[in-house]
Amino acid sequence: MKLIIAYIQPEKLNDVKQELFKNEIKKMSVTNSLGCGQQGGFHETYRGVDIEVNLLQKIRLEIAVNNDFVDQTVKAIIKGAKSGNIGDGKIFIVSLDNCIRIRTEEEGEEAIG
Amino acid sequence: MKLIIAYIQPEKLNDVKQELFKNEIKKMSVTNSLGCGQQGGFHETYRGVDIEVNLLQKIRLEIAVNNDFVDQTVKAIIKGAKSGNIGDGKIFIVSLDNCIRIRTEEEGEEAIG
Amino acid sequence: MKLIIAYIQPEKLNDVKQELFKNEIKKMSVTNSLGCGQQGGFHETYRGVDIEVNLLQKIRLEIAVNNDFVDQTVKAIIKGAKSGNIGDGKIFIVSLDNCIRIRTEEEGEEAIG
Amino acid sequence: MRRMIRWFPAALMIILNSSLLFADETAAAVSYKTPPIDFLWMVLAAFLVFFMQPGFALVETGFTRAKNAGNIIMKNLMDFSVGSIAFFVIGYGLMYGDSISAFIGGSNFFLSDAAPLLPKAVNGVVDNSGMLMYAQWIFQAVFAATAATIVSGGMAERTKFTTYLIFSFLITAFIYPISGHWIWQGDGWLTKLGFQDFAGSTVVHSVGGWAAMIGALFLGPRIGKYGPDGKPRAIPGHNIPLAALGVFILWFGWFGFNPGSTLTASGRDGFSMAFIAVNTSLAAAAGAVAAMITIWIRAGKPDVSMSLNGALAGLVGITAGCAFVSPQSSIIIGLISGVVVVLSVQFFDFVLKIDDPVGAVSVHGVCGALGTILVGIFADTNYGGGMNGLLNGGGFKLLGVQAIGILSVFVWTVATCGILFFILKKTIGLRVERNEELRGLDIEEHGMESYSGFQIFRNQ
Amino acid sequence: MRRMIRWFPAALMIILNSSLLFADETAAAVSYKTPPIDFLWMVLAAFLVFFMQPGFALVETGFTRAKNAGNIIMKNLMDFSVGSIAFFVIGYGLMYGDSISAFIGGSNFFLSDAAPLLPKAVNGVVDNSGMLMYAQWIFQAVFAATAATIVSGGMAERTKFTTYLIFSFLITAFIYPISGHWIWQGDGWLTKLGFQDFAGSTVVHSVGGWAAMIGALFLGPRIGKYGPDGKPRAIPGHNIPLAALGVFILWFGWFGFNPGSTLTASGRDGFSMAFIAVNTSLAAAAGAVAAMITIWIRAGKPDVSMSLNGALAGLVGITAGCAFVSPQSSIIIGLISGVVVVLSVQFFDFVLKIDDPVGAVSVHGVCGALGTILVGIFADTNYGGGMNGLLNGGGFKLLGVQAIGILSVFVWTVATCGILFFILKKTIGLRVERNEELRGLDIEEHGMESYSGFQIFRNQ
Amino acid sequence: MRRMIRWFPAALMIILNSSLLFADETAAAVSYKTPPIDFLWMVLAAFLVFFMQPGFALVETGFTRAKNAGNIIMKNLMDFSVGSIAFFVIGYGLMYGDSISAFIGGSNFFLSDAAPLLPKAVNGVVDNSGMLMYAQWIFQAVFAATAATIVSGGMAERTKFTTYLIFSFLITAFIYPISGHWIWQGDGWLTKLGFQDFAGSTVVHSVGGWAAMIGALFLGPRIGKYGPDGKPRAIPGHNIPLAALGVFILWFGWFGFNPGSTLTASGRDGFSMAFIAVNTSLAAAAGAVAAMITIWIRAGKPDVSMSLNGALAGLVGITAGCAFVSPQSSIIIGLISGVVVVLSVQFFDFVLKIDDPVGAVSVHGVCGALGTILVGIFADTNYGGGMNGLLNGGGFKLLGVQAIGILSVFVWTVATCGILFFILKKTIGLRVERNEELRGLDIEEHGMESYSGFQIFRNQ
Ligand SMILES: Nc1ncnc2c1ncn2[C@@H]1O[C@H](COP(=O)(O)OP(=O)(O)O)[C@@H](O)[C@H]1O
Ligand SMILES: Nc1ncnc2c1ncn2[C@@H]1O[C@H](COP(=O)(O)OP(=O)(O)O)[C@@H](O)[C@H]1O
Ligand SMILES: Nc1ncnc2c1ncn2[C@@H]1O[C@H](COP(=O)(O)OP(=O)(O)O)[C@@H](O)[C@H]1O
Repeated sequence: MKLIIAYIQPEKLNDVKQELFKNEIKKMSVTNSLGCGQQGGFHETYRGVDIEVNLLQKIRLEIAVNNDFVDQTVKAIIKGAKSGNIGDGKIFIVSLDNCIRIRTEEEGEEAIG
Repeated sequence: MKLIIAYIQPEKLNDVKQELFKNEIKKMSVTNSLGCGQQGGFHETYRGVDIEVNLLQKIRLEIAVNNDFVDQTVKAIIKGAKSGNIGDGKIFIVSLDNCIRIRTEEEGEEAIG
Repeated sequence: MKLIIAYIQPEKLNDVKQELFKNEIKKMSVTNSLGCGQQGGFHETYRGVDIEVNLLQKIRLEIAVNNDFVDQTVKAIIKGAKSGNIGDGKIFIVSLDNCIRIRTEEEGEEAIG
Repeated sequence: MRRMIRWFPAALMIILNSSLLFADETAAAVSYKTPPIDFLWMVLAAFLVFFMQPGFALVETGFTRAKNAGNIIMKNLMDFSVGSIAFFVIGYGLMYGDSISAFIGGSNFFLSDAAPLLPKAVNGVVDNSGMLMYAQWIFQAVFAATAATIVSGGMAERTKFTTYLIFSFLITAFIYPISGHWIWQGDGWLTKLGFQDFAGSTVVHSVGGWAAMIGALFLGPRIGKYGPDGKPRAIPGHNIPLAALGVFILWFGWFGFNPGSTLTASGRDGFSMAFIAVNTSLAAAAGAVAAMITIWIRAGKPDVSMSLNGALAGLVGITAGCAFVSPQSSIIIGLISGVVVVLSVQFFDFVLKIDDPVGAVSVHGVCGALGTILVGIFADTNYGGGMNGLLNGGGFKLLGVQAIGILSVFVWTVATCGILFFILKKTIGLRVERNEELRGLDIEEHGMESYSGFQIFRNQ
Repeated sequence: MRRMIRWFPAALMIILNSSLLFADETAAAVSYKTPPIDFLWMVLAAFLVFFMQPGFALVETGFTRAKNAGNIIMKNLMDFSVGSIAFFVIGYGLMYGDSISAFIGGSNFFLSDAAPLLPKAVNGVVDNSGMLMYAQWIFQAVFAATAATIVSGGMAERTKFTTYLIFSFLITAFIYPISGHWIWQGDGWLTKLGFQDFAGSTVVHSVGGWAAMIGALFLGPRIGKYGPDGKPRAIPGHNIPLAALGVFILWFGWFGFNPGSTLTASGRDGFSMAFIAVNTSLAAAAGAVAAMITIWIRAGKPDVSMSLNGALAGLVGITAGCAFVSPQSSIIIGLISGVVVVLSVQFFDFVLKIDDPVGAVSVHGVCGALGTILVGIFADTNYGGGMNGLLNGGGFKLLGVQAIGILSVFVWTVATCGILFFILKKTIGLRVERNEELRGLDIEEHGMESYSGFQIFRNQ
Repeated sequence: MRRMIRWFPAALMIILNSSLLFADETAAAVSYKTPPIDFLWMVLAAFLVFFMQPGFALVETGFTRAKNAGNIIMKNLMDFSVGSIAFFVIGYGLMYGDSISAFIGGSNFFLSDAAPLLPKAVNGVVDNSGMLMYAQWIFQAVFAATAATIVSGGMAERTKFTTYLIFSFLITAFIYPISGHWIWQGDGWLTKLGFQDFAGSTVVHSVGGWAAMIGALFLGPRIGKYGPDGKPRAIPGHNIPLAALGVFILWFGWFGFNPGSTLTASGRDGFSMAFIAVNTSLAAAAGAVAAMITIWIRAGKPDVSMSLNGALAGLVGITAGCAFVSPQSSIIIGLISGVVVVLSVQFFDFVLKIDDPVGAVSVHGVCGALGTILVGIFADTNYGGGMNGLLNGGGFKLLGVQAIGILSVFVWTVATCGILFFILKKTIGLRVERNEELRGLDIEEHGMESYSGFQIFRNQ
């Protein structure tokens, strides 16, 4: 089992969700995050003074999947999130030791979906 | 060492915390999260129009524990969070390579508690 | 590749960022978090009634780095975040299986930086 | 004189030769029983008092949790809406209709005594009382709504919406008007006794405050308010800036509430609007300062929400006597109210364990009674009122009458609200389910979020 | 009598012997064509109507998303700022200048007819009309700004800022004043027909509402408002407490809007400010209750934002007839408006699929027309207006005239705004880029965030 | 005639035959030295100016960070509360008491000259000046509070709470009243020179603004405001909608500030309230537009907070001359103020490096002085004031006098505040600890959070 962590542009969340749904991946958790990456940051001004905003709003997705789902999950995220511009985001993959569904106390691959 | 990530219902946080405390697990980090899971989402209406809310507010717990604490941590979470209804949440377990306490620069099992 | 998760005091974020930048670590993701740790919590009062605030505001950093960067990242975080007081925070290190840059679909060590 | 002036579409008149329109007065030298300036003052004061509605709404919203914000807003909107219709249909008649045994009014329902037409002049004077009654109604209606809206604060974050609607209707239609009749209708039994409550510390605020107290008592505390050890825990309000805006709006609106209660802008009684305004503002200022100092001493920090409550306490405290006391006395009354409100909030919280999220009982109930009794001490006939208080050589007489009035209203409100809440509890229920309370009334009762998109911790 | 009084620095006068200053009036027994109390009432009412500006700003801000909050604020600030200068330069002259063919005004630009000096008394009467015109202007200017600001709500969250500025200028300079001329200038063709719109259900609200409708139509719905299946999706507002405050402020300001439209505080017309205030408030209350019940039935929950819209609908609905109907009728008009606004919002959402984020079209356009037509049914000459409606034995005559007026204003607004938005769309463009809309207008158009530091979900 | 009217409990009078109560005036044909309408206008204007308090509170709250919101609210509440008591006890006497050497007042502390009783009529005229003084006091007190509250904005986010309390007391008790005496008391030396400041651009706003400047200078910039390279960094405000509401409330309140400064509603001076209102509103509108364009040019985007400042700048700028200039000139004054405020904010930010979080120094100090000097250019005796400015053929005379006044007030404020802040800094300290500033004043000074439950990034 893997835990897929993806940082994407906020406005892409709906597209990514749709791609994931098409691939029958319907479970995920979403958090707000501020990202600092190659995108560097852009310049806002407030009252005529520059703000070097180098913490940009990003959406952080966490999706736990069984191993045979990893590829299609990654592809779906890329499909939904990619615009070709700097700031599109990153995907990180971590191994999961276990997964437990609280309601039923099922464990492992059963519990993920 | 393991990192236990748990998604629970917001209103269960206090119960979960109490169960954890009973088990002498007193350290954790809490984040807000939106969850998309089997619970599917419920219908709100706003100005007479349905909202299919499929991102539900969840609490995300992150608890780093030594290996011999994993079981009781998981059990405590389940005890506090379980209502038997869809949406009760999930627990994910990831292996931790290391843990460092910033204040003392202690590392490893020492640093966790 | 490692994923470094650090909890620090909110007011230390700028210092930590500066230390990381000095070490050429320029990518990271930042989330708000509430922490429950040794710091215990402090007492506020609201309308004359005590609040035992045991969930303190913390900043959660997530930094994915290649293995040879782990040490200097950890040191930079410590340098920026350490005040010697309880509540300075923790650093957790998790192994990363993979990392993908959405924009270019690069994978692995290439994609991290 | 034309009995009825043809109405032109609004802004049109600008163009018409206005001398025609005013021909009535100027040319014919007709005068009116109530001069135009009294109409103007009465409606303007009513508008100011109306504006206290959002003041209450914001204070209550700001001092409670984000998950219930929409619900408390809705309660404030509806207690005014339902309440003002109820007051039109029933309440006003019970309060100001012809007195039945000095206890209750019995005429003028649906404003049946008002008249939009002017009668012929008699001896050069036109009796415009029929038209004045509309001004009186709007002025009284916003007072009635003030009493009603106080209750939502004390019962916040756990009361069923439908139950609250029913209660709002009943307090504005019956409970408030009847005790109001005793004090503010010329034939009421407390009026006759000489009870003095100029702008309603007792008539309005205490009634609202005691009703809130009974409501909070029947409801029980919010989940999490008291620990397993029985100690109170703070449940912090979610938006202090909004609450503060609410307090400032209330202070502003109070300039309609107190000075407006002269009901006239002409003659000596009209001129007194000026010193009443001074008294009102000084008492509020003193209340804020005193509450800040009191809580600073007791809790170690100058708590913002308590200081805001202190300003309100000063305002409530001076309401009864604002026309009867000197500015110096007003400052003292404000200071006393500011100290008392803090002690009272803590007394309800720690000792009585009645969970009143916004301090409505202490601010309106306790300080309302306090202000009324202090009239018996500080009243000074140089300012008004016709009876001196203890400190100005009036002895204990006025003090006694004030005590009787306070007590009667307390008993009346506690009894009627007690019965009412008892019945409501046994029938449709007072309180939402535990789960609804935990998830928040916004989602459960109204199917919405008040701060969509914002990340909010919603535990507890 | 001095023709010109020397001005002393403000607070100074306090110290001077004021009898000197008032010598003019008291001593010489001079009277003024328009009495001081009319000036006072007119400017105070204007201030109240001005205060509706933040009311609109808050409603529109609260009912839309956090990422566009600064932009909508800015639009509201600027439509008033640009608009009131435009109205000073052009608009007022077109509306109230000497009529050219009963269709348009043609004089008094830059308030050229106003005069800050008083002429000599003639027969003991000083004609102060030159000074009165300033009062009239400020009163009319805030009305014009009301019409303009309504539009920003319907076009929220996707309109280009510069385009909106141009539109604001044009509606306040030309579109609103011309149809206003027909109805509120004594020589306008609808005035002559006998069309009755006391405080502007049609003149102000419908114009704003229909303009918003055309704007929303030309813009198209916000991204995500309609699913691929064509079904509407809710895009919840981000700050319901602020929106509610906005509604209460509007309600408060409406006491300037309607009662203030008497334009006089003296004589019978002045006294009617009282019952107009009663009518206004009762209709708002009834509108809120009716909307709450309607949406409760239709959606299963008492929706807060709809109930707030209901109060506004009641206010808009009573605006035309507030001086011509009884309080009982006002309640009925409010109830009807409250039901209709809900049905209308849903009709635009589900059937016409015109995306109106705050319900501006239904509240102002539809309920404005509705209120105007209801005058033809409920008008009662006992209250004012000179013509009875259907229910008071006036037959269909007034109803017919009202229908003509409503239709003319509809056609005028739709036609002029249609052409205007068409040209704007083809030239500088109406709508921001898709990406700008997704990221939010605050960052894209103004380079800022409205809630810096707050964590907000910004998807959609 | 009864010298003292017996006071009836408030709403009671409704029931009594009101002809009895008005018998005084109507029957006996008694007249009053100051007519009732002047009382009414003066207290209403005072209420409006009071309402500027939450306006300031919201602007300052909105333009600063969430972690300090409760603190800034508290400062605003307390500067009014402490200040109005100080002004009652000391300030008013120093400002309007009998003049000692044209420099300072020396009587009427505790309003000892006011009287709630009416004397016997002399020649049919009752001298009601004793009662009028209450109206004058409340009107002047809210002006004093305005000056005081301006300071909290410039010193926001880093000032110790107790230090601020002491300062508030001292500015309202001494600093403001003394320079105010020079200009607004009939015997003050600047009055005698012919200095013209109708509603207080200099008396009120500049005093507040310069005090804020000195405060900000002594405090030093907030942590993080200037980078290691010395370049300013933006510290965005956390709640733009609230700040915007504040600006609208201020604009609304300014209708009491400027038109209310006629101090009379009767006679020619009373009628001028109308054109003063026009001037006030047009200048604000022009200020907003000009600031928007200026910042648009300089920073590439129409910044919302600057445009809001622009409206305030226009209001401050027109305050001195609102009764002396034409509407056209008002627009020009507004435009100039709007441009200047932007340049000034940037000058303080980039060049002087005085960290003024809300722009208080530029809006109130700079534009206050600017507006005062512009009177010397645009003043037109057709409108009022008795002296023409440069453009109306008055030559440089008035301009010179205005310059002297501005300079004197600048020197006075800078000197007294300089000494004061120096002493405060050396004794109890001006500024909170670094750590307190980082964690926020809400938690550190008041032990609370302003937005409990909301997730907020609190770094910096
Ligand atoms: N090494 C990293 N560690 C943690 N988060 C990262 C890392 N690299 C990127 N991110 C996250 O991904 C987001 C997008 O990264 P960015 O470098 O801007 O995109 P791109 O790779 O397309 O240029 C960042 O804002 C940040 O939130
Ligand atoms: N595979 C997953 N990946 C990430 N988060 C998940 C996953 N499955 C569940 N979650 C999280 O757990 C929450 C509860 O899951 P849900 O499926 O609704 O509960 P249950 O398993 O009791 O039906 C979800 O809202 C989501 O936040
Ligand atoms: N075992 C843990 N699991 C998850 N988070 C932890 C753990 N220990 C500490 N933290 C996080 O780190 C923060 C600081 O920890 P704390 O124990 O207060 O610091 P210190 O170790 O310096 O005493 C906590 O508030 C919490 O967010």
